[in-house]
Amino acid sequence: MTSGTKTNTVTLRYFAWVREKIGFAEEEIFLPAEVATVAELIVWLKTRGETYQAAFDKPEVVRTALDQTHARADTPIANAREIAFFPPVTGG
Amino acid sequence: MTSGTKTNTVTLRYFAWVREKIGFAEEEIFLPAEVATVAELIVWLKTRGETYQAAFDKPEVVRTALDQTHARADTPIANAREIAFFPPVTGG
Amino acid sequence: MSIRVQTEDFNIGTEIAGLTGGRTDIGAVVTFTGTVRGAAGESPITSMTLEHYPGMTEAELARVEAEANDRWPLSASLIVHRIGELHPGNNIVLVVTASAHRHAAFEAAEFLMDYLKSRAPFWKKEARPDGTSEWVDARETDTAALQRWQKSPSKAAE
Amino acid sequence: MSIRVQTEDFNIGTEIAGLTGGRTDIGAVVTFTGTVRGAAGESPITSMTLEHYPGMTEAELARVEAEANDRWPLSASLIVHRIGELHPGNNIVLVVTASAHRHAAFEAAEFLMDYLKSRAPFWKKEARPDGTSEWVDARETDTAALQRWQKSPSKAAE
Repeated sequence: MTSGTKTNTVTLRYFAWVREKIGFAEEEIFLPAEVATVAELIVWLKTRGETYQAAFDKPEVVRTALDQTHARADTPIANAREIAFFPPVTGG
Repeated sequence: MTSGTKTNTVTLRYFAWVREKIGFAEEEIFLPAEVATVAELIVWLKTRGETYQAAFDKPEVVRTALDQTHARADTPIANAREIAFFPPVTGG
Repeated sequence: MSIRVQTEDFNIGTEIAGLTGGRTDIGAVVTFTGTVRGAAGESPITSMTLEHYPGMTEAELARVEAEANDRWPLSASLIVHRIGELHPGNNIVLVVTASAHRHAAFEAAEFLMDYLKSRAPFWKKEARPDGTSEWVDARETDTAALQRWQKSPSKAAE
Repeated sequence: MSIRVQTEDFNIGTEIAGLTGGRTDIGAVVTFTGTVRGAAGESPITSMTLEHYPGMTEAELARVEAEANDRWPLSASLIVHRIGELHPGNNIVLVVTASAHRHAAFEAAEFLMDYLKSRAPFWKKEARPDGTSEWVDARETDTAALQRWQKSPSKAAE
């Protein structure tokens, strides 16, 4: 693997209503080389079908974690192994 | 009893180190007619002996309650039945 | 709304259950427990004796609790204060506040403790290992703690 | 410093005893208990199901607890959060903070709850008597509650 050709496998995880709209809790994907940030990943996921379009209909509402740490839309995905999408948290 | 001649009997109560300096917890006194406020009562009590002088050596430190309600030095004694003297409180 | 002054210890779980048991309108319960520390600054203490002013204590605590209930929408509240001889590690005071929302419960509990510490007629005497004992001095910081409640009923709204 | 995520209930008295038992350096213990209310606004609820993100939950709670310990001189702290199906009146979350002095214990407990509510990956779904269920919306006020901690570590010092 040479730098510049990203073909990382990453695990995507979905929680709460994001999970319900996608239809499953977890999947493995090959991250396309042109996807560098969280926002770009969401744009790419929405090309994959209606369930993704429904889940990310209002992408500003969906929260993201990279390797179990909160991230923002402009956070670079870099070498994250696990990327999670979920609604604003409501515990406590 | 005509108004202007106050000869009320009041109960004085002492707590914590005020009680220890006075030497007892409670006494009944006839309130002299010229004693109208808490500050005046303290001045009068200090004429009654060394133990009172010791207890009220720094009268600004001693707190007062009239009929179980916090009072200040300039509070009129009026018809209070029970007057208590004690240090600043330290509960909790 | 309940107040007790007692020599015996209290059980926090039992007190909470007594306030909230069977209710479903409460979303937040805050408790504060004050305990006897084994040292006052550098000096170890062997015991602490709490004196109070029977009658006025209950009246002041009731006033303080009524004031908290005026300021915050409390579902329930409780103040228990012990008197007599206590030892390091023992409980001294318990305040419990319950409300639909957490900020009301937190603020009311802090308010009750700040007011109790500055207005309720309790006095502590600490006994030292050498056999001497001394009345605890009131702390300036406790009076300062009161002042922040005089501006606004809600810190969360600041 | 301790964190647990569990389906079973907790006992507040037992948890406090576990943190403070045998210690004489603690003067103040604050607990916060969050419970399931029987109604969300006007709508009654029959149960509430809590989902979480295993792994990240524990990591976030540990970060939040470490941050509280950096800000206040805590003697001990504990966060317990339940998951799974809960019913009105049931406990959801317990935060316990212990310190030599009361303001540190109060502020740290409030801070832990504010951060937990905005950062720990838990989600609530409420079931209604008609058989429908709905994910709870995050509240703006919880985000606002966080902001006051960004100015100063101590409200008492303001």
